[in-house]
Amino acid sequence: MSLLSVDNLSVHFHTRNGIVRAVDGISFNVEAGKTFAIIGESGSGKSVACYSILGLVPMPPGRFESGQVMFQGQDLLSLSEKELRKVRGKGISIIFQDPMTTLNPFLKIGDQLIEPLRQHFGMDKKQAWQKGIEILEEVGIKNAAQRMNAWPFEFSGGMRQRVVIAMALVTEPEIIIADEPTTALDVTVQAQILKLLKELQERRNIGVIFISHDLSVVSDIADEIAVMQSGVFVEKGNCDSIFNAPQHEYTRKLLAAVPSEQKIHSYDADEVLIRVEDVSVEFAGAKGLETIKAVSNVSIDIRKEEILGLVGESGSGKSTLGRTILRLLEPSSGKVIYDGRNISHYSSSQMKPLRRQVQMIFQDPYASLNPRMTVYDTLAEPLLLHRICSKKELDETVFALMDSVGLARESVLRYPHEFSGGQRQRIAIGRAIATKPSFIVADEPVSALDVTIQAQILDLLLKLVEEYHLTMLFISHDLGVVRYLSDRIVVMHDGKLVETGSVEDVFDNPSQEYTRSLLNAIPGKTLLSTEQVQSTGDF
Amino acid sequence: MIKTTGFLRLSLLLSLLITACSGGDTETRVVAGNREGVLHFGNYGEPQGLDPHIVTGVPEHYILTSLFEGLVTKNPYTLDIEPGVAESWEISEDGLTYTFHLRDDAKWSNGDPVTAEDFRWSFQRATSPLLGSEYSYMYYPIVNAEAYNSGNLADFDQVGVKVLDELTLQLQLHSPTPYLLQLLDHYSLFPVHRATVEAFGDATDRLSNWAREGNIVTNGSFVLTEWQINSHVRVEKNPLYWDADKVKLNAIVFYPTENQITEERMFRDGQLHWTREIPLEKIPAYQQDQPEVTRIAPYLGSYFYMMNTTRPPLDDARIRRALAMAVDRDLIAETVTQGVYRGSTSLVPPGTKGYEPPKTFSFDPEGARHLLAEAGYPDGEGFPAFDLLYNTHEDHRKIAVAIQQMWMQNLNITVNLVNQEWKVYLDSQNNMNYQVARRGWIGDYVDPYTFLGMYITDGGNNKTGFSNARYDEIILSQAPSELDQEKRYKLYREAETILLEEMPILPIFTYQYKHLASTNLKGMPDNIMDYYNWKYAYLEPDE
Amino acid sequence: MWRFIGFRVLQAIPVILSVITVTFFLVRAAPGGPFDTEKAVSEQVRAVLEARYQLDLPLHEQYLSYLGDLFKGDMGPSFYYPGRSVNDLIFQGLPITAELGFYALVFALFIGSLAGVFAALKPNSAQDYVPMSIAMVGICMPSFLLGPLLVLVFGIWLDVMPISGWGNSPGDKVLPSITLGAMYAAYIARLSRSGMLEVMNQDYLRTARAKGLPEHVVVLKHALRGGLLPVISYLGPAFAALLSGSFVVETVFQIPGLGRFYIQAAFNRDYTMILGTTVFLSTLIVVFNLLSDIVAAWLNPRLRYQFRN
Amino acid sequence: MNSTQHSELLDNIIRGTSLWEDALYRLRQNKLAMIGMVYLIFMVIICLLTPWIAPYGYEEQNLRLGAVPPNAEHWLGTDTFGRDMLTRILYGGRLSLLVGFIATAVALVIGVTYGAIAGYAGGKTDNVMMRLVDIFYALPYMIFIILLMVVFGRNLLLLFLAIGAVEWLVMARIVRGQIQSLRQQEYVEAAMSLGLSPAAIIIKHLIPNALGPVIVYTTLTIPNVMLLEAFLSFLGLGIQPPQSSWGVLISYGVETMEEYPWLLIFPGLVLTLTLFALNFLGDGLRDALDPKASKD
Repeated sequence: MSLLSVDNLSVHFHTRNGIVRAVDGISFNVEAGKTFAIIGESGSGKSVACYSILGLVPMPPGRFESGQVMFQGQDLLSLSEKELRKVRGKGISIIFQDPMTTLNPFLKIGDQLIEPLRQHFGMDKKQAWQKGIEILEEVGIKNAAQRMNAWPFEFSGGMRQRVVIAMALVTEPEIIIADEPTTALDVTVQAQILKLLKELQERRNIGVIFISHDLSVVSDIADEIAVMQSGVFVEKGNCDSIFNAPQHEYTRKLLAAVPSEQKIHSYDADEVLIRVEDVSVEFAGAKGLETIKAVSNVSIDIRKEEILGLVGESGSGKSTLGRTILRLLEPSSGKVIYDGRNISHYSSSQMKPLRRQVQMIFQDPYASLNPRMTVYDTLAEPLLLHRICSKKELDETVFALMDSVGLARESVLRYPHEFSGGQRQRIAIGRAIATKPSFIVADEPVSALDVTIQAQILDLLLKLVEEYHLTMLFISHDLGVVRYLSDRIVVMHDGKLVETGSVEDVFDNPSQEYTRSLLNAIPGKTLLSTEQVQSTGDF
Repeated sequence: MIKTTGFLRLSLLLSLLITACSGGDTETRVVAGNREGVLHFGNYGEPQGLDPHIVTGVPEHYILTSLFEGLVTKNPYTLDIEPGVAESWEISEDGLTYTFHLRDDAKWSNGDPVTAEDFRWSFQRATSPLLGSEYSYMYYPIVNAEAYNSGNLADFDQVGVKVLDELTLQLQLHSPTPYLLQLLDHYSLFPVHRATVEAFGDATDRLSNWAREGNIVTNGSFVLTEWQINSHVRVEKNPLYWDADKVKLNAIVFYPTENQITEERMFRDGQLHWTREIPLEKIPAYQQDQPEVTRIAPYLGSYFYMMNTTRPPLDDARIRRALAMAVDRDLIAETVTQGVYRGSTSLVPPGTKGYEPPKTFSFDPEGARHLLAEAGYPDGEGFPAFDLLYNTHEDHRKIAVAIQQMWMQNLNITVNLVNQEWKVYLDSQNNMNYQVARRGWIGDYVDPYTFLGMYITDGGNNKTGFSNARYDEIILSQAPSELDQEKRYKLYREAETILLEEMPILPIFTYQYKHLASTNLKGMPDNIMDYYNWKYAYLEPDE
Repeated sequence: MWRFIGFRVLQAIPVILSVITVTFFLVRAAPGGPFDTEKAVSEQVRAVLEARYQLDLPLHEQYLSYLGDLFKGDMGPSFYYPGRSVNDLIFQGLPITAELGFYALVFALFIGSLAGVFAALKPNSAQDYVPMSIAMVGICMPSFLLGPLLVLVFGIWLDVMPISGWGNSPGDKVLPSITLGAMYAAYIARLSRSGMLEVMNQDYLRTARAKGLPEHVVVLKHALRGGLLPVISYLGPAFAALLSGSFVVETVFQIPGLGRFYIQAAFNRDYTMILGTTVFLSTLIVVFNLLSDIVAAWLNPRLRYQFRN
Repeated sequence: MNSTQHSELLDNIIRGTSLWEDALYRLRQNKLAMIGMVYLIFMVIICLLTPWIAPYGYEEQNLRLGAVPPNAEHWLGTDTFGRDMLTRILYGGRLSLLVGFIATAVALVIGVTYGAIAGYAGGKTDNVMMRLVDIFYALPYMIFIILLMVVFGRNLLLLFLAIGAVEWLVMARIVRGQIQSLRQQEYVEAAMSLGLSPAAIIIKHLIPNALGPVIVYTTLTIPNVMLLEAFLSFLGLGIQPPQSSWGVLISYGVETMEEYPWLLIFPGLVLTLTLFALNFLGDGLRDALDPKASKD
């Protein structure tokens, strides 16, 4: 018998804009020791489906329209809040996405870890503490007894996620819901966490519901997969059938969007546009107590009309370097030479004429657009500022820009919040190319986007690079994306340059240990090799 | 769940807190005071200090009269002079020489005898130019006192203060001063204990600590025992006082009650026997419900507006008179001030030791309009708006608002009210930077001169620009040398008539003081000086 | 840690010095001097008085001599109370005002955070609106109205509370503390409400609920600390404001505190006293801001950790 | 922003709902806020019309009548001068609202400008500017007011300045905090990378997004300003009798609250209601303007 069986579950939200069918009649079973994965893009309802069965979705505005969720012989939907509390954290635990925010910053790790034990088993503190140490050791935290007394901020992201996992396991639940548990982590850490999860699951014979948007990750871990779109399972099956014989249009689209190993752009250039010479960047720490060296002694050349991929995990200093090249930050030492001019210490007025030629695209399309400006205003701002066109031509120029980034002209007077993430990124790209720049820094421009959208935006960027003869510094933590797009690759780690070379050299022949570990950690190896053939890219 | 229990607990807690702290059943301060003979006295403000030669205020006055005693003192019922440190005295025929015989049992609170030399030394100190006593003018009737005080005379021996023997003191005056004995009861002429003063610094050191709790040595019916600044001053019966048998109170506690409303509530709550004031609005209720505690009686003080006679349009006496005649004083007194001020048409309050001021005008809107027309403003047309200045105080505001409206109604004149914080207001007055300003004057002693002396040409307290040769002549030379009271008053009447014809000031009210006084408190009768002799005061215990 | 404190103290010096300078010249520029009285004072007497208090010196000399004395810890003699030094007066009033301020703050903290937390638990319900509306009135109810009102109700009508004094009769500290604290209680209520609302949306509360913890544990153990953090940072400035803003309450309740000295000094043009209280209070403001930063840092484990290292 | 120059091409374009319009919509959904707004508008209209609708003149005395409780002739009673309270409250409202709104506006303009500059500049500039605020904070306000009054004489303009002069300090601190956190936003960085001048960034990108808390604080400031005005009038700056304002009426009312409670209750009530209206409207606006709210 299944550990958990969900039958025809529907959760609707009653909002002032009408009813949102967040979850609409889904059914699935979770078996002991197996992983059931739900894959879908943001807003598909995958998280609501899982949280609602534990009563963690606010009702109202949410409401169960139908369904039955059988667990340990009782229907979870019919339980009172008090009875549900006995299931939460004991029978079914949850691992949340972002380990940086799921732990209470004001409580010690140990206190948080033993809470479920004390709550559900009424253990005394000493006993629970001992158990907490054991479980911490099990998830691979060294010096567990000491670390119990540490604060969350003293842990790295990966370590925190281990703590969160430990917290979920400490009561020996039958089911764990893992909601994008690795999305916020670096690739190398992601690989470790996935491995850990798999081990624990096998050791304890736990049923796992694994929620993710990432096909590659899911392909590594899932036994059964459901593809969810707009609250409905469009396709359900085992790994093999989903990846090799997708039935539904949407599934195929998802698969197609995974960047292939094929290199798309290729440009051989030798004229140097930007030279970074021995640049270091330091920040003053909190309250002027210490200085943090974000970039140390980095030298790179960026050649005209090439796409240079800058790869590194979080904290590697790649964004700081990008901003320093654009002179949004001032280097503490070293030189930034743009087109023969040393701009390292240009004042903002000296920089102004140059700003027209160098632009930036940001990671988060939600944060990079002023919420109170229409598309028109956002796009017109650089045009007017740098006198790209006369006022008479302004409308036409704005429309032309919208055309080239693939935005409908009708939406010119709309505001950012009325657009999806992908559309917003198009607006941001439109703003960046408005001045017809020669150099763009793209800082993780697709990492906040859903996979299908990601592919579209990457294609748009490629198209623009060719059309405008752009030089681009493409910053990303995603090796797949970088390989797909770049001519050359620079790898950074801990503020230092680790490796540079052509895409082929770096991927096929990494010279540094760190680069190799990065490459090994890329998820979905199987997926890439099997599905290579199909990526004809019809979108 | 949480909500209800939480709020329930909270309110329980609060009510517990309240009942725990409840002072409902405990004995009030007044009841305890009645039993123990301790008077709780609302004293208006915190005393600046207790050095009688330095301080200037009213709150200090009431404390100092309990701590010190001058040559003579007054009977609170009749205001007649009674013996103080001097048990008897003689006045020469010409009224220029006063000889005082000090009692031999008068003692300082440390046991030292009070001698004639103590007085001489004290008078020298008070008039010393180095001390800068603001009340030194009280000594000016004495021969050469003014010269010594202003530094023109270095030798105090030439001042008319002579020690004839240890217990005999003689004062020489330069002109007969009928109110001299009254002056001697003013705290600026009280003796101070030389050894104590000199123990804490130079005799003329204003910053000396000698007059502080623990240091001060006094000769009055009470001694200082506690002085907590802004909280209270406590004085207790002085066993060494020569007339200690007559002193009935065991202690007096003076409270600085600047806030009238608080003061009244303290009275109601049984914390005070006596208040300095009654808020105007409370008067009708008190008069109706508790007339026995409501003490309203005439006071030797005038409430008037002064006018800047140097600035048009108020440089025209007709206009000043018109303004005066357009004010219905009685109506305001009766309504706005709840009857605690009395309408007045003179500077000197009536009944000042038999002096009856002249009456030169009355409320007469018709006549006022006539005068205004004569001055060139028929129906107030074209009359420039002017400012009426008063210092920030509720009562002044109320009166000004009423008068403003009367001038509007009766004369069609627009007046802007301007209130200023006390020191700013004084500054405006001193610089004659005003048009019409509220002013009050309390007599230092019962004699018309204390009022009329203000308006001599360029007098320090004149501040109106008023100048009249005849007036100066009467006040400065004729009246002071006139021994006969009838004739002197006649002269004063002539002077005041000039003043009221010229009208640099616009009389409005005679003050009445207003106190709330516990019915247990006896021996503090109404009198025109609002004078209390602490020897007479006593508390009747409750049954 | 010590470096941080030292840095902040160094920063405070120019601030306080500027306050002294501006105040010094400001008070002397205000019309009406310390020795103006209703009765005319002779030139002679005035000259003696001015010489005694060094007012006859050129302004810059007065200023330098004041600074010199201040540096030695002497705030000079009071112009209004002969024979009393400003130091004496301040240290006589301070303990009382500090005590009053402390009670007021405790009251404000207790009532305010209680109301704020309750309101935040059920936003946009009666449980939110009622305490928040009371808080709103509290903010705008001036103490010159609240004080007499409380006295009237509890002191006169119900006769359960003493109506004036400080430490003379049991319970006479209750009404003044409430009067003074009311406004701050209201601010704290609003602060803690928004702080709690912010925290209630945090992911870690979802984690706590997912562990199966009952709601009161979620609120008390997990939400309260972060939610009340803004209140903690507010306490320092609030206490400084309580000390300098207590004069109305002190007047209404006849309390011999520092606030009453301050206001009287301004009315009396007691130059040294105005300066003394201003310097003293601005120093207090600086000190309490610093203290509340330290406390907030101490409550925030991350900052505490940084300081320790 | 440049909507005036849109050519006819734009005529048949779907106009988006701006955050402002969106906010307005959400505001309309908020019943309490709407009640508050309606009340305020009603108050403003009434006060504007006062000279025509007031039953008596505001200075019209009837000393013999004195203070009487509400009756048919005087709906809200009369004060001790026999002046009609309804009339005085209406006239008082004109001044109170005027002072409240204008002085707050002064504080708003100075505070927002100052706070925005300090918050944007950061570092040393910020430090110096905020220390300056500290200095202002510590100055003896009463002396300062007295001085202002004497140097510049008495007029309403000065009153606005005097009130604005204190209130802007807090406003500046709030705005600075807001701007400091907004500064980290990517769209500000984007604007910098476009080469926009700091002034343009502050005006176009930062201030409009910092308005939420500013609005809330503003609604709290207005009643404070009204009461501060009463205090200043008491000191002699501001409104002189027979004119009046709510704050002044209340401070008179306090003194006679036992004898003539209606002199306190009615002005107090009207001020409290205005306060609630402002607060509901302010909270409503804050919620409505919260960009987080518009994502749903």
